[in-house]
Amino acid sequence: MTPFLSGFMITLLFVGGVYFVAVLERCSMTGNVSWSGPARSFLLLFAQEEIKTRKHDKVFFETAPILFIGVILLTISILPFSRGSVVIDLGTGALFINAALVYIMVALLMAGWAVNGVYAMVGGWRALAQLIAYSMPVVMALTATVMRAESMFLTDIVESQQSLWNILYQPVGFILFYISALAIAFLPPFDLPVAEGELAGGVWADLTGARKLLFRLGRLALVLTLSVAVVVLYLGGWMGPWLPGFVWTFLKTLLVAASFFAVGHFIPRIRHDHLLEYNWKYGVPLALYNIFQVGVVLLL
Amino acid sequence: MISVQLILLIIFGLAAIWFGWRVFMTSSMVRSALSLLASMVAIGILFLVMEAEFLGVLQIMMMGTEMSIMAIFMMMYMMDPGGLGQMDMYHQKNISIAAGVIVTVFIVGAALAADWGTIATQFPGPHEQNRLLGMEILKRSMMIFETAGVTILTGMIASITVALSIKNSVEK
Amino acid sequence: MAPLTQYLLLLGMGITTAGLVWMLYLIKQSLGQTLDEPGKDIPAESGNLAPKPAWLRYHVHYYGYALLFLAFDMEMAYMYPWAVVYREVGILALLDMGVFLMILFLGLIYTWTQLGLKRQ
Amino acid sequence: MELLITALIIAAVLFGIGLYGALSQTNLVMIMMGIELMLGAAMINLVAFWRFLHPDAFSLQMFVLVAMTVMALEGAVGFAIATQRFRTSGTVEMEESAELKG
Repeated sequence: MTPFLSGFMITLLFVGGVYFVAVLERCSMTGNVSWSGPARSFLLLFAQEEIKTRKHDKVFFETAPILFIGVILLTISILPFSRGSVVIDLGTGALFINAALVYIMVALLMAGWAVNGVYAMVGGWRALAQLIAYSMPVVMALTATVMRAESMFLTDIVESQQSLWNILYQPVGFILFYISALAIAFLPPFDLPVAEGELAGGVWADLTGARKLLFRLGRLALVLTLSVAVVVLYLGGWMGPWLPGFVWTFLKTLLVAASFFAVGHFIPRIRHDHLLEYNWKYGVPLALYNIFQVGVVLLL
Repeated sequence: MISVQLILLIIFGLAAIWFGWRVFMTSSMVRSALSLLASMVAIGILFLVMEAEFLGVLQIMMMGTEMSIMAIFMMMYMMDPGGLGQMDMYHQKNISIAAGVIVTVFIVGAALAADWGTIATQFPGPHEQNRLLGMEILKRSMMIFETAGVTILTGMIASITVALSIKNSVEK
Repeated sequence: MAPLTQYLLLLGMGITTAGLVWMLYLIKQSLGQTLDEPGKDIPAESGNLAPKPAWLRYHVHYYGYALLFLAFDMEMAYMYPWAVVYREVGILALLDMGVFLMILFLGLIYTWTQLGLKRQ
Repeated sequence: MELLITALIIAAVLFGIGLYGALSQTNLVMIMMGIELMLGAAMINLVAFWRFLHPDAFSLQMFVLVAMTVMALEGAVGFAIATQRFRTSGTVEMEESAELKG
């Protein structure tokens, strides 16, 4: 496939995927499918008045949305969509995903601090608490996939799943990564930084207009990015019979994104200190067990 | 000849220095922690420019969490984390400036005066680097690696004992 | 692609994103100014008009985890290069990392016994 | 050659700023920020030496990893001491901790 065509396909899939995720998000909140809903709320936020809170931190107020959306776009650019169709095939791709996703938390922290409101600030600190909770399991799960592929190239990680997808090869790692992906994207049940019920919107509460638009758009792209990451790392990426690679990636991604929202729909919100406790008491030992299991199976 | 690499090195070096300077010039605590984060990210990008890919990405990732944690400790222990009261937080300012300038001049002098020999042009690519670093960890530097493990354990135990001791003797 | 080209591409993407966002800000600004009304710029606080700025001392309840995490986090620096060569080296790599992780796991267990793994 | 010299000069300036910060600040957490800057400068030097002088010596990269570990542990232990200081005396200003003098 020519680079131009694959670039076009990646852009198309990205934009279409984001729109579909937006429809899914509305569906998970309101219960009915509305295909024009995301476009309408886009226009609404676009036309909304820009309100700046008093004594806000000017630099952070402007840079937090840029950091948030920029990091997500960088992450999506290193994920492979099909054989040979990847914008940048980075030699340390598996580590780069992790490094980029840390800065989501930094962006939330900056936004929370910038607003100079109590709820936003508390939301920012909760984002950091969630990072401390999920970071170790996510890293160890990623390491286990790298062990199997003997390389940090994401394309190599997909190729290593030729015989058996990683979801069957290391199910514990998949579960840990899946749950952590929910926490990275602060989707329900881990939506504490932006909890509607208790913090009245948390980090987002006082953002309006362009900044809110960027954060909402960034979160939708983040869900898509994480779905592609789950597909690439655990569900065999573009592999599948009959259909071309792009179609398989797209189908699997949409399935994973839909499952993200479905999980959030049925599980109650988890307090951040409980999340910390469960992750350090059970998540980290499970992740260690996963590495051990993969190590032993690889040597046999 | 001025290469792309040199231009990038200068740009991000200046960014690192600028943010490093901002750390001590602001009285807003989260700002100063995040300036340090920006400085460290610029250092990570310098590593990338020098084509040590693994170390660069690792630096960017580690510092993201470390400096954010620094921000929470700032929030917990400073009298005025927002920097609204304009407190003076300096002492022995002149001596410090003098020490900083003298040391900088001395190091720059040493760097310019030294004979660095030949500059290497051949170096391994990113994937090869990861592999060679892994081999280094498992073969030659194996003892260093295990010692680092023990050091981390010591650090963990020291910090947990110091930070939590009183509380635990009161409770339960 | 040469590594340096890749980083330049990444940098270019970052700068492009920032430029687009800035353009969005400019468009928004050209659409009209914010009306200055009393009470509009007060942050959301469930109906209270917050009198003070929110940048006050805040007790972060999870600092025990934060301390543990700072030290535990470093393990991944050694783990990624190890994972790349794992299959090549074989059983020696498994034993090496096993010892290393056991040492770190002791730290986790110690923190657990000191009641560090709870809300402080 | 000019690449190496540039990297070394950047590291030297960062080290100077870090030293200034570590000496002039009165607050424990701010002092630690100065120390982290100095360690960062040392890491730039190590990477520059690896890239421009000995690209085949991976013990230099290993050294960078150890420096990062030291940075993280310095952070952990320093914050723990700050916690304890704050709990016993209600402040982390180093001007007021004369009893820590040997």
